[in-house]
Amino acid sequence: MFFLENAEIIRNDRVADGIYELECSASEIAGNGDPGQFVHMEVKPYSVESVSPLLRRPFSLYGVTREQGTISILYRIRGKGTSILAQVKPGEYLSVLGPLGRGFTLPAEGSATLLVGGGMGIAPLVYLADRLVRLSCDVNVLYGAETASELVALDKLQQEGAKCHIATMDGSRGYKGLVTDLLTCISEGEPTRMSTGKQACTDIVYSCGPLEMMAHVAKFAKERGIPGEVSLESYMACGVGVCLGCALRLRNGDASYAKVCSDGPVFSMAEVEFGAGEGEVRQ
Amino acid sequence: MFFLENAEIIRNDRVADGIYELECSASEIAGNGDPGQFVHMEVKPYSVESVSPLLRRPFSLYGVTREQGTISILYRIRGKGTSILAQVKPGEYLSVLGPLGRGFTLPAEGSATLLVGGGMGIAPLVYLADRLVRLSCDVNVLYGAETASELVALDKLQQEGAKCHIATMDGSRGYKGLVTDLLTCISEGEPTRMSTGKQACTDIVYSCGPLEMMAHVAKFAKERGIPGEVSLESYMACGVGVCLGCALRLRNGDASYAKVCSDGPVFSMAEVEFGAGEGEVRQ
Amino acid sequence: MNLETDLGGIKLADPVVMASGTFGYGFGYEGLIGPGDVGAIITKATTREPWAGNPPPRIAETPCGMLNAIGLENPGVEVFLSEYLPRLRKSGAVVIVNIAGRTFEEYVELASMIGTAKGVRGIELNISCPNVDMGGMQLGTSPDMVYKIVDSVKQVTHLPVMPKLSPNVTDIVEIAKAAESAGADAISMINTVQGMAVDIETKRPILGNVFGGLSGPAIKPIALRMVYQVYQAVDVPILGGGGIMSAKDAIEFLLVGAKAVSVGTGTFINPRLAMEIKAGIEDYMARHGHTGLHEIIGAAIL
Amino acid sequence: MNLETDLGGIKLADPVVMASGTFGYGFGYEGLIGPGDVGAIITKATTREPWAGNPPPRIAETPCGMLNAIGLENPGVEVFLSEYLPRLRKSGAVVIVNIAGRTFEEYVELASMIGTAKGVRGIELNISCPNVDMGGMQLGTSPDMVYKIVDSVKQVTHLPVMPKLSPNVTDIVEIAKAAESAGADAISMINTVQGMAVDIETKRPILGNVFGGLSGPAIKPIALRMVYQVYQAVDVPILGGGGIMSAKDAIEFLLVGAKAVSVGTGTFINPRLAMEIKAGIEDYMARHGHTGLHEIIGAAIL
Ligand SMILES: Cc1cc2nc3c(=O)[nH]c(=O)nc-3n(C[C@H](O)[C@H](O)[C@H](O)COP(=O)(O)OP(=O)(O)OC[C@H]3O[C@@H](n4cnc5c(N)ncnc54)[C@H](O)[C@@H]3O)c2cc1C
Ligand SMILES: Cc1cc2nc3c(=O)[nH]c(=O)nc-3n(C[C@H](O)[C@H](O)[C@H](O)COP(=O)(O)OP(=O)(O)OC[C@H]3O[C@@H](n4cnc5c(N)ncnc54)[C@H](O)[C@@H]3O)c2cc1C
Ligand SMILES: Cc1cc2nc3c(=O)[nH]c(=O)nc-3n(C[C@H](O)[C@H](O)[C@H](O)COP(=O)(O)O)c2cc1C
Ligand SMILES: Cc1cc2nc3c(=O)[nH]c(=O)nc-3n(C[C@H](O)[C@H](O)[C@H](O)COP(=O)(O)O)c2cc1C
Ligand code: FES
Ligand code: FES
Repeated sequence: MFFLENAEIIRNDRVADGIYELECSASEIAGNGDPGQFVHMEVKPYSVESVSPLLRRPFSLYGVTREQGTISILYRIRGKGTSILAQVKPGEYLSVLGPLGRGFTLPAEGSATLLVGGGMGIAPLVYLADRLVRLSCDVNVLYGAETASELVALDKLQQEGAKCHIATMDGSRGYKGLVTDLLTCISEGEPTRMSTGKQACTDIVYSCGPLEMMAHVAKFAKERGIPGEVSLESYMACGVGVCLGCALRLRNGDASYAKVCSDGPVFSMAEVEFGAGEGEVRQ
Repeated sequence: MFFLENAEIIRNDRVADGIYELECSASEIAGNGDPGQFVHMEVKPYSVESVSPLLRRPFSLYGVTREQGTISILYRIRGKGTSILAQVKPGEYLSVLGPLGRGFTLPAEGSATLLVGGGMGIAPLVYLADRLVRLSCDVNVLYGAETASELVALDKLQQEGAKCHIATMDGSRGYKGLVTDLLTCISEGEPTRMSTGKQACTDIVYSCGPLEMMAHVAKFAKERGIPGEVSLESYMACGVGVCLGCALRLRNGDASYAKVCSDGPVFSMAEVEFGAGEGEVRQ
Repeated sequence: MNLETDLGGIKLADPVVMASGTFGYGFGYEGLIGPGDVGAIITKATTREPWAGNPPPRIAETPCGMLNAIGLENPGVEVFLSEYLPRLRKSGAVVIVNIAGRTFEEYVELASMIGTAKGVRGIELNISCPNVDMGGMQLGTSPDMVYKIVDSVKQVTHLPVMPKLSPNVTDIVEIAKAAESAGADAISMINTVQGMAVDIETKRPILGNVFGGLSGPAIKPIALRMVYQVYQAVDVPILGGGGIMSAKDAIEFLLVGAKAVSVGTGTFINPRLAMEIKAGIEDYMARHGHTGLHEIIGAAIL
Repeated sequence: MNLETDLGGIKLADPVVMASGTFGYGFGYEGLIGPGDVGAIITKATTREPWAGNPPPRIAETPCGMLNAIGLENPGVEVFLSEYLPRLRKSGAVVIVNIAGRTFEEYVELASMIGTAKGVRGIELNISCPNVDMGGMQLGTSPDMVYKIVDSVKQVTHLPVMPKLSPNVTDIVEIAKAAESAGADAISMINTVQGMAVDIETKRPILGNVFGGLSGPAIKPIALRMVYQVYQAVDVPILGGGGIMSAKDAIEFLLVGAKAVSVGTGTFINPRLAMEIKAGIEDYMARHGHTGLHEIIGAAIL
């Protein structure tokens, strides 16, 4: 069940260089959206009719405030659509379609969970962490970014009660290097003391970010027999499963393709063929 | 000689329902633009690259402040381009090409001049009136609009020192009816006492507005042997004479067409074939 | 006000039709718009056997348009008839089935299978999909083959048959005439225009299939021109579309001779577009004092 | 960095060429951009006698595009040679003359007149203008006629001859091959795509000529696809264009095989576009470590 809402923009703030957080009122979507689901947003200037950029743009739910009926997204400027989106002012309206897709599978209450996010991939994990904490789960987040200033979701994660472990490529905060290196530290009991030896004390792993990162996380999880899920991207037209534009070949799929928009965007790590170059990278 | 300026928007104010006055810095255009010339403006939102609407939009110079290096235009929202233009905020930049075209022929100092403008057609006449007053001309403006609130240029005209005679279709100010009816009043010495009998004491007539209005003015001028000029419109692509898109068939033209953008937009009334449906209406 | 129209025997309560491949099997936008809310729905292309479609990426945005290279992915006619058609039938929608094949025989077999199924009101012959190696574009670009396929299909079904023309031809009129003379009940136009997109950073075509079909507002001027030309040349009704994003666009197609209009890509941007177009046509007709669609269909033909 | 390129014997210092009909005779944007600032300029179509062109309106904006129906208005070859060419010659610009005719004989006569004029570096054969009753589109859509016209023109001139192909054809490759086998030195593509626009308030076509040629970003995907196809099929160099509005767009054409690119409609929006594209290509090449254009031409062909 999804909705088409003419959403008033409440905030659209630059939170780091080229990164924005947008909050808008969309009460139906707020009331129904689960972590890992996304919205398909019209991108147009000044609420003026426009056919360029033509298609809607998909963004993961980053936060939801059910009481106030608002949702938020976190996005990076990549091309024309996001450039225009970044200029939209509070008080303007954009059409938002959602919540769309299959979100993350939530574990049993009190589970130990590991979330690995890189760059904008953190967005769906932040909403997920919120839900997991409410489910009394132990929530460890490995959060990677280029540099400290791009760790824009850190406060929110910490407020939610997630334990955050940081990696930046330039070492400006936390571990210097790939966020996936933290996985090894974890499995060696250092520095996060989450686990000892090969048997990580994590019931489930969730990941979203660059494809290579997710591939690495999937390998890690597989080796340790931990179930896991990833959130993928694809070019999308309809966002609801009718156009077959977002096709993704799954590992054990028969001849046919999965649809990222409606069979995903969240898939079991075991299903995804990371080498295949399908699905887009979110950086 | 014309220029391409990246003009900062200084003001873009709604001056009546659907009517806006935009002022921007464009020092070269301000320094060189004459009454009746126009600018060809890029219309895009937020200074973000955009190919829709694709073409520039032509607007007559409405005012020029040489000292400050600014120009202004007066425009009515008609379609997509002007809708977007109306949303542009001070501080944003738009590319402006100009001054373009052949403006009005200025009369000898101290001439008696009659300006007849309807709707947005008043725009070039306001800048013309300013110049005529500086030339110590006697400037009578017949100014028509739908309703009093749309007489947005009246203050400016009066400040410049022009004598204004008003007609509104709904009679909310001045004469009730067509502005061209005032011509008859004039020639009959009522109510403006500009002239008596058939011999109007006007050396030259200038007009801009709906085609039917200009046709009427041209007929009036012809009957009385007064020379006159009109400013015409046309769909335009280049605005500078290279594309041949703005073709207009003149009365005594040979087989070939005139270009509204570079042979005009101001033409001698005697040249224009008003019945032909060529040239666009400015309302 | 009367919005009824007729596509060669397919009676429509209003002239807005959901284009093939952009509305699935009618229920993808449930809650927002259903197959019973529109004049008719044309289902995603159905083939004899299941087709896997093209490798991704299948979609690329272009200026005021999009390219798609879905490659006619579909589960095959048997699944269509057993799984999708029953639900559509129950909805009471006017269902037109778009069929595609690699050979004449496939078209004929599909048409006869569909002709005996309950709840189908017409067949749209997809002879113009530019994304398939065999059949596909080659088929729809030769008048002789268009004649042959329409003629063969007509012989095995009593349903109205509406070939869907490819714009990727030198002379659309010649193709339309061939279709008419073979007995086509209506003509659907236009399918997508073949195009491509390139990524300058990877130095590779964006689409997995290299080429794709261009749809959306970018192609509207081309589609209008072709409808205008074909309307003057044939007597069968035209379902016109390509780039319709508003009631204004739809009215343009009616004015150049379309008896009904198809909305495709526009639905992705505004799922409720078809219903808004219907309302917008009513407004327009009221404003211009028209009471029936026939008063505007073809009115702009000089 | 080396931006030099060669269009079948026409040597260009950089690959950005001003498209015919969008830059007049080179001096319309004086002060902003001149004929010597670009790789080459192709002049507005020249005919044997003066042509008046089509009745207005001649221009309509469409989504991400524009229609034009100028109808080849021009003062005729004699005026071109006596009034416009001398100034162009003095500027030192690389001048390619676009010629159009109603008959073979006119093309041949024009080509021989121009071939003996000083300061012309090549001839572009406009066999694709969709706005003329005779000649025009019909001509450019038949491989036989394309062969014949290229062949005839080649016989009367030593200048490089570059036919400009119409996209309004079923099989652009077939046309390109005909041109090549007739001795074309290069191929220019694409001309505008035939389209139309309608005003729903007046219920009339917007253009005085009803149909016009679509140009601008809307047609870029179509143009890229055609260049890609033709590059694979012929050996002569291609001047590619259609909808180029940025260096990125221009690079896309180079990647699918164009040896030089033409900028048309884009100049109306940004008069200095051609120069900015040249700079943008240089940036791109520097960023990707390329030193010559040949390293990117055709690099995206699979
Ligand atoms: C399910 C899903 C969730 C997403 N969530 C987020 C998020 O939370 N935050 C965020 O910053 N980004 C997210 N993205 C990516 C986001 O949709 C793209 O960055 C955005 O569409 C780019 O638009 P643009 O116009 O700025 O870029 P464009 O100018 O269109 O292109 C720039 C690049 O963006 C990518 N892109 C363009 N359109 C799409 C599309 N429709 N789908 C996927 N990739 C595209 C292409 O790789 C392209 O090269 C998500 C994508 C998907 C599919
Ligand atoms: C020399 C000249 C001076 C002008 N001065 C003024 C002025 O001072 N104030 C003012 O309000 N308007 C002026 N106009 C008209 C103005 O250019 C159009 O109203 C504007 O381009 C409409 O753009 P749009 O995108 O809003 O409308 P669109 O959505 O493009 O179309 C709405 C209508 O506007 C007209 N139009 C569209 N494009 C053009 C164009 N390039 N040239 C002419 N008409 C067009 C058409 O009749 C069309 O039906 C002038 C036009 C010309 C040629
Ligand atoms: C994603 C997508 C899938 C399509 N699939 C089909 C199809 O299966 N069969 C068909 O005949 N046309 C198909 N089309 C073409 C549309 O039905 C329509 O003819 C075309 O897109 C032009 O209309 P539009 O601009 O309104 O989209 C498809 C178009 C798109 C965008
Ligand atoms: C206003 C206008 C006039 C044109 N005149 C000619 C012409 O005289 N001869 C010709 O071969 N092409 C002509 N063209 C086509 C262009 O040269 C070019 O091939 C086409 O516009 C596509 O490129 P673009 O999208 O960059 O404009 C004209 C195009 C426009 C827009
Ligand atoms: S985006 Fe249309 S099916 Fe997924
Ligand atoms: S608008 Fe191009 S010649 Fe006038």
